[in-house]
Amino acid sequence: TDEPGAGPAGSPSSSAGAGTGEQSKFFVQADYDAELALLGATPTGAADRPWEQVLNPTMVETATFRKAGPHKICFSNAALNNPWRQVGFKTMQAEVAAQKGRIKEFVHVDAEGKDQKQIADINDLLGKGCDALIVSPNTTATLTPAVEAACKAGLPVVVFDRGVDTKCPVTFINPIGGYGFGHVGAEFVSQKMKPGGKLLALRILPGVDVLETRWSAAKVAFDKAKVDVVGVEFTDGDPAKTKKIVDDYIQRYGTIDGVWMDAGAVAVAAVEAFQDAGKPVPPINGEDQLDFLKIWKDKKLTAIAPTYPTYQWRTPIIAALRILDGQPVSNPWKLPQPTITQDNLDQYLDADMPPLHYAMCGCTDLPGYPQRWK
Amino acid sequence: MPDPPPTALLTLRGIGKSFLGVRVLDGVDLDVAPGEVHAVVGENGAGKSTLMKIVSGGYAPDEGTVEIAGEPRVLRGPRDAQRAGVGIIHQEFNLLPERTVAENVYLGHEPVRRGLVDRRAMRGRTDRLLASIGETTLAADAPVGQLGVAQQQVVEIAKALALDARLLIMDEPTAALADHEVELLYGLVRRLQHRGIGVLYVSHRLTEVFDLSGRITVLKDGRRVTTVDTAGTTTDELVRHMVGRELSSYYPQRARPADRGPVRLAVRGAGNRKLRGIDLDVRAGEVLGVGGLQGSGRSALARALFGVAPFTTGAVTRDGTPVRLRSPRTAMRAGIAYVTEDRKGEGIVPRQSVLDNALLASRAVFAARSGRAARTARVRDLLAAVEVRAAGDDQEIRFLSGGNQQKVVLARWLALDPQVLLFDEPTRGIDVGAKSAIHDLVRRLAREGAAVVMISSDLPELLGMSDRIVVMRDGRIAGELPAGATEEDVMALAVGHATEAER
Amino acid sequence: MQLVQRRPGRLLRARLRPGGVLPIVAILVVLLVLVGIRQPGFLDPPSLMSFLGRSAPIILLAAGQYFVIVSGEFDLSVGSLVTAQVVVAARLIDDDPARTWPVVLLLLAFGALVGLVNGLITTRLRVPSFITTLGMYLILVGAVYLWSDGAPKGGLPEEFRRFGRRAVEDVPVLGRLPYALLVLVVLAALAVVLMRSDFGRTLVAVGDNPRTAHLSGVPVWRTRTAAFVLSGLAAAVAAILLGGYSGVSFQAGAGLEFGAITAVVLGGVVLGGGRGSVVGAMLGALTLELLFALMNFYGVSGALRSTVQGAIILLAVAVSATRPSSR
Amino acid sequence: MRGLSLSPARRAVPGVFVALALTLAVGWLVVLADGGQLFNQSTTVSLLHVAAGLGLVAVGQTLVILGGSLDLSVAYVISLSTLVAAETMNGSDGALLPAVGLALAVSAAVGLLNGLLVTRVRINAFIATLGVGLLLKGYLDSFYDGPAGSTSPGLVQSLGYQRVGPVPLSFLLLLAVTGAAWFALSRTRFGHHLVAVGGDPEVARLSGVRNDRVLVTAHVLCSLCAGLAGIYLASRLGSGAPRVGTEGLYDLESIAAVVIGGTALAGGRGGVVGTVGGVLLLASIDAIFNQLEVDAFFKQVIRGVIIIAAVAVYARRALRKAAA
Ligand SMILES: Nc1ncnc2c1ncn2[C@@H]1O[C@H](COP(=O)(O)OP(=O)(O)OP(=O)(O)O)[C@@H](O)[C@H]1O
Ligand SMILES: Nc1ncnc2c1ncn2[C@@H]1O[C@H](COP(=O)(O)OP(=O)(O)OP(=O)(O)O)[C@@H](O)[C@H]1O
Ligand SMILES: O[C@@H]1[C@H](O)[C@H](O)CO[C@H]1O
Ligand SMILES: [Mg+2]
Ligand SMILES: [Mg+2]
Repeated sequence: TDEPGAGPAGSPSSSAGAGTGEQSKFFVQADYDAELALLGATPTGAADRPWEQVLNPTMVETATFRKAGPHKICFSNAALNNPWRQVGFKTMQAEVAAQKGRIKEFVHVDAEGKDQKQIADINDLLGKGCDALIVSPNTTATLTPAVEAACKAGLPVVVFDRGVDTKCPVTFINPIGGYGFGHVGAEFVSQKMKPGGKLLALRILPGVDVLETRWSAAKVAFDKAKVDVVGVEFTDGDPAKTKKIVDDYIQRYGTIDGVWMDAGAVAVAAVEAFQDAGKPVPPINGEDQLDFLKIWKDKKLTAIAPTYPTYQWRTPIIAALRILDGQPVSNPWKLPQPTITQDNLDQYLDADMPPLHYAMCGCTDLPGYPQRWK
Repeated sequence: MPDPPPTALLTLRGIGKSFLGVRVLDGVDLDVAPGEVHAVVGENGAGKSTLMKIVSGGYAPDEGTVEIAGEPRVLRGPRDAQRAGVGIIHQEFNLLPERTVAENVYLGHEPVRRGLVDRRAMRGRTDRLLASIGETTLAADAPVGQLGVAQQQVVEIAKALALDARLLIMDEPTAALADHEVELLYGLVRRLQHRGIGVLYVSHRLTEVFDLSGRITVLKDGRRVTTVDTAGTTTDELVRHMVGRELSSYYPQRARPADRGPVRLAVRGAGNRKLRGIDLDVRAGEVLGVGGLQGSGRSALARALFGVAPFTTGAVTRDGTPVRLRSPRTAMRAGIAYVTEDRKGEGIVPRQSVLDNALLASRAVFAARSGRAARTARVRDLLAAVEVRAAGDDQEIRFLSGGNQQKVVLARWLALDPQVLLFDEPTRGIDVGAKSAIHDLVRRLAREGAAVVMISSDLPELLGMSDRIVVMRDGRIAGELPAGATEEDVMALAVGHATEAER
Repeated sequence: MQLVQRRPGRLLRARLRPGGVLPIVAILVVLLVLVGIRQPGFLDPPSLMSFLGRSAPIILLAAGQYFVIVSGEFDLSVGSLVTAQVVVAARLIDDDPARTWPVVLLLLAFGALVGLVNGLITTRLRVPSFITTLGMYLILVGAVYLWSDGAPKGGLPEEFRRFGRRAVEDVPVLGRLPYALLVLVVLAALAVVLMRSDFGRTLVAVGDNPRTAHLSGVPVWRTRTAAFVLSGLAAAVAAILLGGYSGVSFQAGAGLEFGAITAVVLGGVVLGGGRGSVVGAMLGALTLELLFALMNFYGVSGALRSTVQGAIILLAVAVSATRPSSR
Repeated sequence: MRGLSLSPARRAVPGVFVALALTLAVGWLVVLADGGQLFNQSTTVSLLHVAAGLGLVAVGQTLVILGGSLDLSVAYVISLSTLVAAETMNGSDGALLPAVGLALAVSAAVGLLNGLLVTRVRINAFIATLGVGLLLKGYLDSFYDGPAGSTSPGLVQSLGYQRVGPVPLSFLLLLAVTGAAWFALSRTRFGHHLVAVGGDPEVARLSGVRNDRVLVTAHVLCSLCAGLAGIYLASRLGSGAPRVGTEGLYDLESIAAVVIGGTALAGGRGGVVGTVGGVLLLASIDAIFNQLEVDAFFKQVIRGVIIIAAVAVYARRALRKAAA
């Protein structure tokens, strides 16, 4: 039968350590509903410039911030510690280069993933005569006071990627978000895998809000589809650890029928674990990193790649300049969040770019492409 | 054994102790009366230090009882012993080089005022303590690391006295002292005695034992052989108890002029930061004694000849060939060996086996010279020849007594067939039996053609062993004496007129 | 030499005293039994071989770390060195199979060079190795990110990856023999031989009492530097195997230094030097890897793993740390 | 000879302050040439805030290192302390004192565990505190998805953001803690005994020092300092943060600061004043590089070089002193 738990393979042991566990503290039903609704929404603006598009815009006035250029724009960055952020930051720098005439100085401070350093950085930037401040917060809750202090200083503040718990910034820019990401992958995998099959969920690490929301949406999807989630493991983004975990799960359960993950960094490692064990690669999701897209195509996987596009790093520069022009901007500024599927896979593959490049960079029209990203 | 005096300060009954299954002490009884100096003697490894550490709380006995002033005590640590009025001068230094004299002296019982360490009081009391033992040049706030060995010994003594102990244990307190300092110590011990303090005195120097003690307990293989009144015994009898056989009290025969071969090692006008104008010839077949006061530069000379702290000026030739002794390795390649004075710090590799310790130098420098098996066999023979006492050659050397460790170190160097041997206080802390074995060995090496340089603070030994003696003072060679010189001759050169004037 | 007293067999004594391998073997056996109960298939030769193969890098790192630790030092830079090596390899090979062997040689040279620098700074400039290698760790991580602009480039071709990923298949009895395991067996044997050699003995002596060693003619700084070079080489081999096993990433070596040190200590080697065996160190690493697999098999929740790991390490070290009473 | 003149044990101003002065002078010039200002108010405030956080941990770390031990669990203790404090306060000023007390008590308990493992169970400090760190990591990972609790507004306004001129209150707190630690080291029996245990445990033991007690106390104090750093961070972040300690690399950086400050890693020599110098040096390098917008990875390389170089200079001086 296909009933989980009926056959010897689905013995009590498999359900013992399994299941999706408690829902994350980060899960907010209203946000979840809103994001899922956005997945179907149509953005305003030119489709070939998704970084300028907005989903469900709600415009705010910015006339008070109007100022003559050229401007000094300051950026407090949470970190540059992974390829996603590297690609994004290069994209942002290229955008600054593209707006050369309007930006006289671009100051970038890297908090190296430390909350307390970013708080100090923001404080420091406030003394530097910036015309606008862009913040990509390291942690939502803990950076809130610092961002509030920046708002109070009177200059326009633009927050993107991860958010803050305050409405004071002029706008908050990000794509649809983690619920959307997690949901898309989970829906796909649970539909494609064999009914009653066993799913392994791979997470990078606990406690990062953008990642927690991804898992919490996936959990909802799996619970609804009654998927037998046999393990939820943290990989630290380490491919070796990932391979060992997947290998041991294949051993323990004979086979694994679906793999979901909250970020694409270890997707290739997970695929390889199946290859090396001589097992077929089950339905799986990754992200828009080129190494995954390539193995997907080469090995004809059943796969999907939800994205958290790096083109969102262009938008804060554009937004800041619009604000300094006194033009209205949308707050929040929700960017579209495309999904790479079997159908559009070829359009994103690019053999000339490095394996850890992100396909969704929206950077092909920017100065210095492709050299800057290589 | 005579009945314990009714007022015994310390009474030990049936003390037993084993380390890793090896019985080190077995049913030892001992007592000390107030005002008594009670000497404990025995061969290396007889268990003297272990017994002393049991009384001072350093080790817990496996069996037996300790009574202090008639009260049974379970000493859970050195602190308990201090509380009970027991102070100890350890055989090995127990000082912190980074800390000052005062901080060392009062470590563990710093004077406090209103809960805070009273540094002024600490310095003042240290000064008074030092003065009371005749030491006036030593500053209470000097870091101990800057002091010479003798001064450190003085600090160690002051540290024990600072406890105001009723019972003071001295485990080879004179091993590092020169004669005039030993005199000071004598005075001190007598004063303590008058104040009714009991003293347990451990020494290999039997003269001291006879000079100071009222009774003597002899230990052998962890058992008490006897306790005798000092007045009623003789050196010979004591030695017989210790070794279980008669020992000749003579030094081995000196080299005849005809036995002396060519100059093995010649030094001309050499010096470094600690030494100046050193001229020296050492011939095959002779034992060249080096005398001098503490800090006169004797060890510095040995260290220069062995390339540890090389000469920076002058010239050295080995068998007529000029050599630059830049490091121990170069010295060893030139056929030189060096037995250091600081056995614990520089002589042994404590947690390695006896065999590994003995093989260390051959492995390090002459690895390719002979087959492994042959080399090991050779070293085993040498260990047997120097009569190392151990549970096996795989025993960690730190569990051996000091004297036996020294023998292992000797075997290490003998394995290299050195032509020049530098001995720095080779019999310090070594029992009579082993001492005469080492003397014989040194002489035999010379007879077999080695040139031997022997530094010793033990004047009878220096005079008895040397074919010639150079005496050092202030980093120079103050003069040379032929065989047959007297202690007075050595001291006259060692002290010199300049030093006289300084005092 | 005179025997004071006969005691139990010399071999048993050597194994039992601190630094001996008996405790770690006992722990390993317990874990194997636990795995056997839960996942009997794991002990089938082919799967056991795969497990050993994938554990080879950390075992080699532990062996490398052992040389440094037993000589009285630390090497905190090995994790970052592994990362740097993997990233460098990917960029230099850039998916071109023909460059595999030259790059392998280059990695070995690079590993040796980093070890040499660590060793020279520690021994000649007298910087405590904890600090030297901590600084080197920062330098390597920073430099490799800097060099690759924060994202590894290039790629590792199959030729390179096969060392860490592939196996000789269809071997009688064993089923398969991962290349990594072959490398491990050869290098482990070399390590054992090395530790029995004069070099090995003097290395331990240096860790135990460097002054005595120096005065006995041991070239202390050269010996210690050699230990760092061995550690660097071990890291290079580990990087080649790890890069092969799982491909290029910045995470390749993250945290491996602590893993290796923990393994070495688990194996009964004393931090501070002078005691312990290389076999113990390697068994310590194997034990740690087995512990992780065990947690996978028993489904210990991802978040709780560190707790379990921490508790087991403390327990194991506490058990094997029981020394003869010093008083 | 006997009358030879001996220098008294000077506890000189550690060389790290020379390095600090040099760094600041050069940094000031370079930043000036770059068109910036190193010592403007906001930069100075930021610098002192960074120093305050690291400094509190490093002072505690100094104590255990002086005693010949080490604490690799501080990063987790910091995180734990922010959470205990913020969750107990839960946004109300009323719970401020109990929350601070509870955070410190929990930290002290971890220190006690570290101390007992090191002394009683005789596990090497490196492994013992690494193991305890893993225990705490497991707890934090399983029970916290992210920031939790809310720091009392009073604490945020005072310890978190209050300052006297350009000097944050938190830096004054660091100075006070440093002063207290300095006093404890030089004027209490505990301090004398701690340095002795670090210098040579056997000598200390045979001199009647209760080594175990001294070391356990040092570990408790170290954890208390880490706990205090956690409370400070909670006051900066407005909530508890389960990963703030590890992200801040407080374990390795605190050890680096201690050693740069001239304390011997092996124990027995050094002090807290040098440590504060080390902390200020690291924070100044950060501030200067921030001003110059130096790439974070390049900065890391430089930091590595400086840590090694600083210690190499000490080693050189120690060698010369030993030779003199
Ligand atoms: N173990 C050692 N380590 C470093 N230096 C030493 C050592 N032993 C001796 N020296 C150096 O040699 C110097 C010269 O004094 P030296 O020890 O030679 O006097 P000495 O006459 O040999 O006295 P002693 O009888 O104490 O050996 C000492 O000041 C010391 O610096
Ligand atoms: N901590 C220890 N562990 C194991 N064995 C020990 C230990 N301390 C001493 N021994 C052994 O106990 C025996 C007695 O040693 P002890 O130091 O008491 O001798 P001793 O009479 O003081 O000798 P010496 O005259 O050489 O100082 C020796 O065989 C020694 O090897
Ligand atoms: O913030 C970013 C993004 O959310 C990305 O998806 C993963 O890396 C994180 O650093
Ligand atoms: Mg003794
Ligand atoms: Mg000497």
